[in-house]
Amino acid sequence: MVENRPFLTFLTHFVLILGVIVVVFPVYLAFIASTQGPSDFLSGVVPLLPGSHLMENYGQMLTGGMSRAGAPPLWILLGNSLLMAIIIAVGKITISIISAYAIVYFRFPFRLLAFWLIFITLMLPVEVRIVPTFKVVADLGMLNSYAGLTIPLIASATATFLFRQFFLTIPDELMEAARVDGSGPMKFFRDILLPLSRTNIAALFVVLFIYGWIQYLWPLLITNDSRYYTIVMAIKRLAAVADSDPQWNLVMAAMILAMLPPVLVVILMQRLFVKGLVETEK
Amino acid sequence: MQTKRTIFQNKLLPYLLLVPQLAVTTVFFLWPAGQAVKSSFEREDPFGFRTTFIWFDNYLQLFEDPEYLNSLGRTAIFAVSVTLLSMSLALLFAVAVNRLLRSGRVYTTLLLWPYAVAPVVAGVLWWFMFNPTIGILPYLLARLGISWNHRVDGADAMILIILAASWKQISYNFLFFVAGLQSVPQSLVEAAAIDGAGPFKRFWTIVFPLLSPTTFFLMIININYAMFETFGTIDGSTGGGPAGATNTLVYKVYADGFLGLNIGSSAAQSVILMLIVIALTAVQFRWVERRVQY
Amino acid sequence: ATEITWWHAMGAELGQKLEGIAKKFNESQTEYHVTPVFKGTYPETLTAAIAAFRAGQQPAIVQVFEVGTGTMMAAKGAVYPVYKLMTDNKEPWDPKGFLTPVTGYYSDTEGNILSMPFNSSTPIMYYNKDVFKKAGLDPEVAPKTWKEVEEFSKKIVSSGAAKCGFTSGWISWVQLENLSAIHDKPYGTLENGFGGLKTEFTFNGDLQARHWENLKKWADEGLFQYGGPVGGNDAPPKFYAQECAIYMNSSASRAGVMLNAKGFEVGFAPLPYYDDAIAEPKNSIIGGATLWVLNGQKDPNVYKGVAKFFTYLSKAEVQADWHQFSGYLPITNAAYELGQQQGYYAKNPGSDVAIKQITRGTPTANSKGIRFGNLTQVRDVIDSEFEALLAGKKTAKEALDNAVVRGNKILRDFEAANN
Amino acid sequence: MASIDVENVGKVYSGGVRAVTDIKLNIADGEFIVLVGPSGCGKSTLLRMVAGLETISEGEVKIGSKVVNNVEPADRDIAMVFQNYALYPHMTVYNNLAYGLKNRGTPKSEIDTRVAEAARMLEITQYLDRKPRALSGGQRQRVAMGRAIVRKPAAFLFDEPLSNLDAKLRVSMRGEIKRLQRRLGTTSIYVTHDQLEAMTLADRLVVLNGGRIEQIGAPLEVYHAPASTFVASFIGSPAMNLVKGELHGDRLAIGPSVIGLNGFAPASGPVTVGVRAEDMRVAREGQEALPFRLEYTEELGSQRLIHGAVGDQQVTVAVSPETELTPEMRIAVDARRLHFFAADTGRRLPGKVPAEAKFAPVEPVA
Amino acid sequence: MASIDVENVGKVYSGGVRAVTDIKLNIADGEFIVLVGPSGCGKSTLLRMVAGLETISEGEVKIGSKVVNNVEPADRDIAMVFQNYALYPHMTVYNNLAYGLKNRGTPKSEIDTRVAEAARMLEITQYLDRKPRALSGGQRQRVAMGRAIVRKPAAFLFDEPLSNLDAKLRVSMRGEIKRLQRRLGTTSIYVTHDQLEAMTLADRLVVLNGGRIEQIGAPLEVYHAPASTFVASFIGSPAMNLVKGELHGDRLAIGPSVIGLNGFAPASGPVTVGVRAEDMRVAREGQEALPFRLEYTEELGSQRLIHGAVGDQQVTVAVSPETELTPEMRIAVDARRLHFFAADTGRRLPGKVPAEAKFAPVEPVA
Ligand SMILES: Nc1ncnc2c1ncn2[C@@H]1O[C@H](COP(=O)(O)OP(=O)(O)OP(=O)(O)O)[C@@H](O)[C@H]1O
Ligand SMILES: Nc1ncnc2c1ncn2[C@@H]1O[C@H](COP(=O)(O)OP(=O)(O)OP(=O)(O)O)[C@@H](O)[C@H]1O
Ligand SMILES: O=P(O)(O)OC[C@H](O)CO
Ligand SMILES: [Mg+2]
Ligand SMILES: [Mg+2]
Repeated sequence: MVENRPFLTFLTHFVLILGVIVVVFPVYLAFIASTQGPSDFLSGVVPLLPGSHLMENYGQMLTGGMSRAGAPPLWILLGNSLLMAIIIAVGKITISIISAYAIVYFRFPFRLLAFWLIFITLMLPVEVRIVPTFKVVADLGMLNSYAGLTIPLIASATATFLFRQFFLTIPDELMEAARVDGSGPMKFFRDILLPLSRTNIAALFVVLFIYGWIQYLWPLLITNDSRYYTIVMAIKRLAAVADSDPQWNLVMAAMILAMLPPVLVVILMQRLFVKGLVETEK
Repeated sequence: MQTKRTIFQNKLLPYLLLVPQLAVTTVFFLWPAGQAVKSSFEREDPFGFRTTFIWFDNYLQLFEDPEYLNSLGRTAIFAVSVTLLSMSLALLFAVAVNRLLRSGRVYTTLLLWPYAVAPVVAGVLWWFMFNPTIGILPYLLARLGISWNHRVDGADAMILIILAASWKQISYNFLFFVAGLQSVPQSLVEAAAIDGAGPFKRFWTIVFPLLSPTTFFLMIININYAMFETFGTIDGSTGGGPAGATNTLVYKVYADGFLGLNIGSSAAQSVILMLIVIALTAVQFRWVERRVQY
Repeated sequence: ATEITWWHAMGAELGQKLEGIAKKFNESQTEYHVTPVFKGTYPETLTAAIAAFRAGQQPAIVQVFEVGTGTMMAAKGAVYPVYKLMTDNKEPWDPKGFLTPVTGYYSDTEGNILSMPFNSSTPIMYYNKDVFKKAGLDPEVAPKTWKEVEEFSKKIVSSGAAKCGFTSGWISWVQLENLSAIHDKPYGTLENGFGGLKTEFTFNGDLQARHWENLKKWADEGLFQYGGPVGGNDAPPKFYAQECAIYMNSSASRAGVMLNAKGFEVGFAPLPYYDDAIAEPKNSIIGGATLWVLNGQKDPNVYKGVAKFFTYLSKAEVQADWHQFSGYLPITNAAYELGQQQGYYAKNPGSDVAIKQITRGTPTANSKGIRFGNLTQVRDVIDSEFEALLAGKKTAKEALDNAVVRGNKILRDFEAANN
Repeated sequence: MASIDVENVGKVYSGGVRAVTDIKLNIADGEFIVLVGPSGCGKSTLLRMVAGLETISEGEVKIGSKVVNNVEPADRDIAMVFQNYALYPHMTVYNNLAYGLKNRGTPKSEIDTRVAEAARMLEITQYLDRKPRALSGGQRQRVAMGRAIVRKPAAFLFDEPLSNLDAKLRVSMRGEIKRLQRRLGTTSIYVTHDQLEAMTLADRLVVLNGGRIEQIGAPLEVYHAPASTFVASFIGSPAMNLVKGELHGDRLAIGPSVIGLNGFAPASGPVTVGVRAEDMRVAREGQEALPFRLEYTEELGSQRLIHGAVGDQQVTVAVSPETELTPEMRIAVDARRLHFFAADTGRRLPGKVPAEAKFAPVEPVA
Repeated sequence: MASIDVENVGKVYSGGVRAVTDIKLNIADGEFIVLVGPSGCGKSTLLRMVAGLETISEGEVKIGSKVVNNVEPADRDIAMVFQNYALYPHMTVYNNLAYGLKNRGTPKSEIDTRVAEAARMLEITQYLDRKPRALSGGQRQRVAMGRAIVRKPAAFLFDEPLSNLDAKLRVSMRGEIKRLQRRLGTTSIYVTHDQLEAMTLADRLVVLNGGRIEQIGAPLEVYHAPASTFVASFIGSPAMNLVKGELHGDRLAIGPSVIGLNGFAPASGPVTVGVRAEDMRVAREGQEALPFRLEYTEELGSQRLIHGAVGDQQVTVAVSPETELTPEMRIAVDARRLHFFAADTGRRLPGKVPAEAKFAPVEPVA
C-alpha cells in the first residue's frame, strides 16, 4: 500500500530492536558469565564483556561435569536429552498418526469416547498428576530407564490432534479415488496418507523434539541414577549449588549447552517448526 | 465430530490402530488420574504404611487453608499477568514485523528461538540476572533508586517469575500473532485505507477485532501455560517463596506431595487442577471445532 | 562387588570430600562398592528417599539431616536401626564412643542409636577480620552478645567497610532452634518432642519474639541481610564477596569459607546471645545429618556391606580427616583426641569453636535437642513466616504465633498419619 | 463396457437428510448420460451411489446385469473423474495412472503399455515424470481422465470434472471429453450444473431437481419441450422468460395486453407462459403484439439483449444488434414458439396443434 | 465527480516484475470505463495505482486535474469495490456503510441519512443490522456497492466485483451496477476478465494484454473492428476463428481452397484471417465456399455450433439448429465480415471498401 510515513517505519524498527534486545539479553548475559573465571563474580556485578575462560569452562562441563553438584560430564546428559527428545518425538508421531487415522477414516462404536480420552490428555500436563503417575511408573519398574523417561510422556495427544486436523484437510476425493483404484485401508495409509503427511511429520518432529528436550520435572523425579539424567533437569541442581557456592560460570556454561541444541533446531528448521506449531493448535 | 464423507468399512482395524495410543493414555493418564481421585479421599503417612479413608477432609482442609486460598489468588495474578504481558509484547512485535517485508524475517528469527528454552532454564536465567550479589538487574535498579529484594518482597518475587515466564512465552505468542495477522485479508486493510482510516485506526478498528480468534486461542493457551508449564520456571527461581508469594497451584501440588509428603492433600489439589484443565480444554475445544469448518 | 547406594546431600567441596571417602573405602576392600549419589539439599534428599521407598527403589543408605529424625523414627517399618544392623552383622559397635550430644539426639527411648552419626554440626559465627579492621574494630574480638553484634554492625556499615553487618544461613535452625536452646527456652512441649507425638510448639515466647523483632529492625536498618529460605543460599556469597562482615552458619560451612574467602582473613566465634536473658548461655544444639539404613534391599549382603562401611566411617582417622576438612564435629571421642594429638586445634585457631560451644555447660531439657515429625515442613512454615515478617506484613509476635498454629497443625497431621 | 440400471433408488443420509428420491434410469451400453441440476439437487449423491462410495438407502443399482448395492467400489469396475481431479499429489503422472493397475496386480509390462497408450491419447506423454503440482489445470484434468481410461472400466463416472477450469479451457476440454468417449464407447455418467455443458455433451440429459428427476430426454428435446417451468428456466441462456398469463379461449392475456394464439391454446384459465428471448421480435406496425417498456440493453456483439417489462413482468428479448430501439415498443411472439405450463404445478401443458393453423410470419433477422 | 487521467503510467513491482507499461488513458467525468484482459495482464495493478494502493513507478495519475501520485488512498476521494467485497466481517452492514463516513468525521445525523438512502437504493434496508456472514453472495455484493456509494466519491473503482457470484446472479447484478452508475453519474473504472461483462457494461472498453493497452473503444467498435488478433480472440463468444491464409490479389487462399473477396482484400501476402462463427453459413450448391470437415457438434438450443476443420485449421461455425449437416460440407463467408490481421504482428489491417462492391447475398437464418 502506498504509505509515506517514515516515522512509522522508524518506530517499527525501534520496537523490534528493543524486542530483540529484551529477548536476547538474558542469554547474552548467560554466555558472558559462562566465559568468566570462578572468582570473577566475587567482586560484584557480572561483567558485560566475554572473559577468557570459555574453552576451559565448557571443556570442564562437557568432559568432567560437576560432581560436587551431582552432575556427571554433560556430554552424557546431552546424549540422554537427545535420546529422550528423539524417542518422544518419534513415539508420539507414530502412535498419533495411526490413531488419528482411525479416528478420521473410520466410523466405529466408541469413536467419540476414544477421541475424548485422547483429547483430554492434550492439555493435562504431567505436573498436575505427578504424584500418582510417578507411582504407576515406579510400580511398573520403569524408574531409571529410558522407557520411564519417555513412554509416559507419549500419552499427550497434541500430535494426534494435529494429524486429525491435517487429515481433515485432505480432500475426501483422494481417498475415494484410491478406493476406486482398489486400495484397502492399509494400502491407502501407506501409499497415500503417509507420503502426504511428510511435511507435517517433519514439522511435528521439531515441535515434539523440543517438547521432549525441555522436560524438567519428569526426569527430575524418575531418575536417581546419574546415567539417566538429562541436561535440563541437571540445571536446577547446578544452580542450587551455585547459589551458595559461586560457580555461576560453570552453571551458565551448562545453561548455554542446554539451550543450544533445541535453539539450533528451531532456527535451522524455522519454516517447518512454524508450520508444526501453528497447525498443531489450529 | 467430523470424519470423511466416505469411510473404510473395517470393523476391527480402527481399534487396532488405536490400541497403542489408548494403552499409553490409560496406563499413564487415566489410571494415575483415578489414583489421584482415590488418594484425595485418604490420609497416608509419608512412607505409605498406613492409609485411612477420610471422605472429603482433604478438600475441606484445603478450602480452610489460607495458604491454599492464597495460592489460588497468586496463581490468578500470575496467570493473568503473564498472559497480558507476553501477549501484548508479542502482539506489538508481530504487528511491527508484519509491517516490514524482508527485514521482518530476520527479526522473526531472532524473536522466535526462546520457544526452545526450557521453562526451568528461563527461571534460572532470570534468577541469575536478579541475583542479589552478582545480578545485573538489582544493580541497575539500585542505581535508579529502586530497592529490589525478591528474597523478602513477595511482589518483587512475583515480578521476577512473571518476567521469566513471559519472556519464554513471547516467541510462541509472537508466532501465532504473525500467522493471525497474515490471515487478515489485505483487502480489508486496503478497504479501510480507502475508507479514510490511518494506520492506527486501521489496526484498532479492523485488524485487532479480526485477530480476536487468535487472541482468544492464545489467551487459553497462555493461561494454561502460566498455570501448569511454569513449574520449572518457579522451581528454578523462587521455589514458591518468599512466604508463599509465588507458590502457584501446580507448584504447591508438587511441594505438598513430593516435598511435604502430604499425599492426600496433594492428590486433592491435583483433582481440583484436573477439573480446571478439563474446563479449559473444553472451552478451547469448542473454539477449535468452531474454527475448523471446511 | 555388592553395590551399595548412598544418597547424600553434600554439595560442593563437602560432596567432593565425601566421594573421596567412599572411594577410599572401595579401594580398601573388594567385596563392596559404595556409590554416593548427590540428591540435592537435605529436604530434597529426604523426600526423594521417601518417594523412592514408596516406589520400592530406595537406596541402602540415606543421609538425613537432624530435622528428619522425628519422621524417620516414626517410620519403623522403613528403617533398619543401626545398632541392630551392626550387631546383626557382627561388626564392632560401641555407642559410648560417640559424643554425648550426638548419641542423645539420635537414640530412641530405650537409648538405642537408630542411625549412624556421620556429619554433625552446630552453628557458629564467622567474621571478616579485614572488614573489622577497616571499620576500626579489633579484628581479634568477635561480638559476644547480640547487642555487640548490633553495635559492630552499625560501625561496619556506617564506616563503609562493608554494605551489611551480618547475614545468616538456616534461619529456623540458627535463629530459632539454637536461639531457644542457648537461652534455655522450650521449643515445644513434652521435652521438645522427645516425650511423644502429642507435642506442641512453644517457640513463640517473648525471647524469640524479641529476637525476631530485632532481626526485622536490623534488616530495615541495613545491618542484617536475609540469605533466603531453607539453607539460605544467598548468605555465603554475601560473606565471600565481603558484602556482609559477619556470617552465622553451620560449623560445616568452614570448608566453603576456607575455599572461597579469598583475600581476607576469617575469624571464628560462638553464636551471640542476649546477656540480659541468660547469664551463662547453654550449649547449642546439633545439626548436620546421620546415615539411615533403609529396609527392603533384596540382597542381604548389602546390609553386611553397609555395616562394614559404617565401621570404616567411624574409624578415628576417617572421622578426624572428615571433621578437619569440613568443620563438622568430630563424632567420636577418639577422633577428637586424634585431632588434639595431631595439634590440629592449636594450628587452626577457631576450629574447635563448635565443639566447645556444643559441649558447654550441662544440657537442659531445652537444650538437649528437638524431635518433631514433619519438621521439614514446619521449617518451611517458619521460613515463610520469617519472610512475612521481613516484608513488614506481620509483627514478630504475629509471625511466630502463626508459625506455631501452622506448625501444630502439621504435627497433628503427622500424629494422625502415624496412628 | 456395460449398461447401468438405477432402479427406484433413494438416499437418506445418516443425519436424516433425504438427498435423492425414487430415481429410475436405464443407461444403455455406451451411452453418455448427463445429470444436470442446481447445486444440492442430489447429482453427486446419485453418482456416488453408482460408484459405491455411498451406501444405497433404497432401490437397486445394476452394472451389467449384476446388482452392485453391496459391492466395494474397487470391485465395480468403474472409474471416476473428480471435480478437483483428486490426483495423488506425491506421485508422478505415471504413477497416478499406474496406481489403479498396480493395485489390481496388472503385470508391469502391461501397465507400461496401457499408461503409454492413454498418455498418447491425451497428449500428456511428456509430463509422465512430473508431479501434478507442476501441471496446469487443463493438464491435470487430462491426467485425471487418463487415470480413468487406463483402467478400461465398464463405466466412467464424472463429477463436474470441468468446473475448476477457466471458461476457455472448459470449452475445449468439453470437446475432448466428448471425442474421447465417442472413441472408447464407454458408458458414462457425467454430472454438471452447467446447462451448456449438459446440452453439448449428453446423449441423454437427466434434469434433477430436489432429488427427483424432472425430465429425461435428448438435449434438444429438453430444450424445445421442457417438461416443467423448472427445466424451462434451467436449460437455455438467457433463461426462458416465464410470465403469468391467462388463457381465454384462443386468446392469451398478459397483464393488460391480449394476443391471439392461432389455435395453439392448450387449455384455458391461468397459465405460466414461457418464451425464449430469441423467439420474440420487435413488432411491425399493425402486427398483434405486446407493449414493451425498454429498461436497459446489453450488447453481446452478435446479439443485443433488451431488458424491459411487459405489464409489470420482466422480459428479456434477443434482437440483432442493428434493431432500432425506442423506449416504448411492441414485441411480437409466434404462438408456435410459446410454452405453456400449469400455473400451479409448473408442469408443461400438452401442446395442441390447431386443425387449420394460420402462422403469423416471423420477422427475419434484420 | 471528476475526470481521471492516466498519463504514461508504468509499474514495476519491487521484485522487478513489470506489470504495466506506458498506459495512457483519459477518462471523462461520468464515464464508465471497463478494463478487460486475461488473468495477469495488469488490470488490477492499474486500478490499484489509481486507488493509491500501489505506488506508481512511472508516469502520473490525475484525479480531477490534481496529480495524486503521492496522495494517500484516503485522500483521493475514490471508493473501491473489491472482488471479495472486503466487507468488515465484524461490523454490521450499517457500520460497514458508515465506517468511511465516520472516519471522515461526518456528523452522525448525516451518516444516518446517507446510509438509509444507499440502503434503500440497493434494497438492503432490512439487513442493516446483520453481519456480512449472514448475507447471501448477492446481498454482500450490494453492501460492497453501498459502501462505495454512501461516500459520494469522485470515482468508483471496481475490481472484478462479480466474479464470486454464480452465473445467474452475475447477470442480474451486472444490470444493477449499470443502472446505478447511470443514475449517480459517477466516473467509474471497472476491471473484469469476462468479455461479456465488459461488452455489456462499458461506455468504453480498454483491452489490456501483457501490461499494455491493445485497444480502447466503444464495445461494439471493439467487437466489430478488433485491433489485433488478441482482441479478436478475446472479445466475443465463441471466440473468433483465426486461420492462416494468403492473399493473392483479390483472392484468399486458405489451405488448398481459394475464395474471392469482392474487392475487400486489404493487402496481399500471408495474413491471419478472422471470422466469427455466426458470420459463416453452410454454402448453397454452386456458391463459392470453403470445404469443411465436420468433427462434432454442440447443441446450444437456439444455435448449433459445428466444429470441424478447413484444411488443417480448426473452425467453429454457428448455424441454426435446423441446418442439415453432412460430414463433408462447404462453408460460405461474406467477404465484408472478414477481418484481416498482419500475419506477423497480429495487428488489424485497415479495411478497404471496394469502389464497386458486389455483395454476395448472405443466407437468412433458416
Ligand atoms: N454426507 C452427507 N450428509 C448429509 N447430507 C448430505 C451429505 N452429502 C450431501 N448431502 C445433502 O444431500 C443433498 C444433495 O447433495 P449432493 O452433493 O448430491 O448435491 P449436488 O447436486 O451434487 O450439488 P453440487 O452441484 O453443489 O455438487 C444436499 O442437500 C446436501 O446437503
Ligand atoms: N505484489 C506483487 N509483486 C510482484 N508481482 C506482482 C504483484 N502483484 C501482481 N504482480 C504481477 O503483476 C502482473 C499483473 O498482475 P495483476 O494482479 O495486475 O493482474 P490482473 O490482470 O489483475 O489478473 P487477474 O485477472 O488474475 O486478477 C502479474 O504478472 C502478477 O504476477
Ligand atoms: O549444614 P549442615 O550440614 O551443618 O546442616 C545444617 C542443619 O542441620 C540444618 O538443619
Ligand atoms: Mg456435487
Ligand atoms: Mg486482478
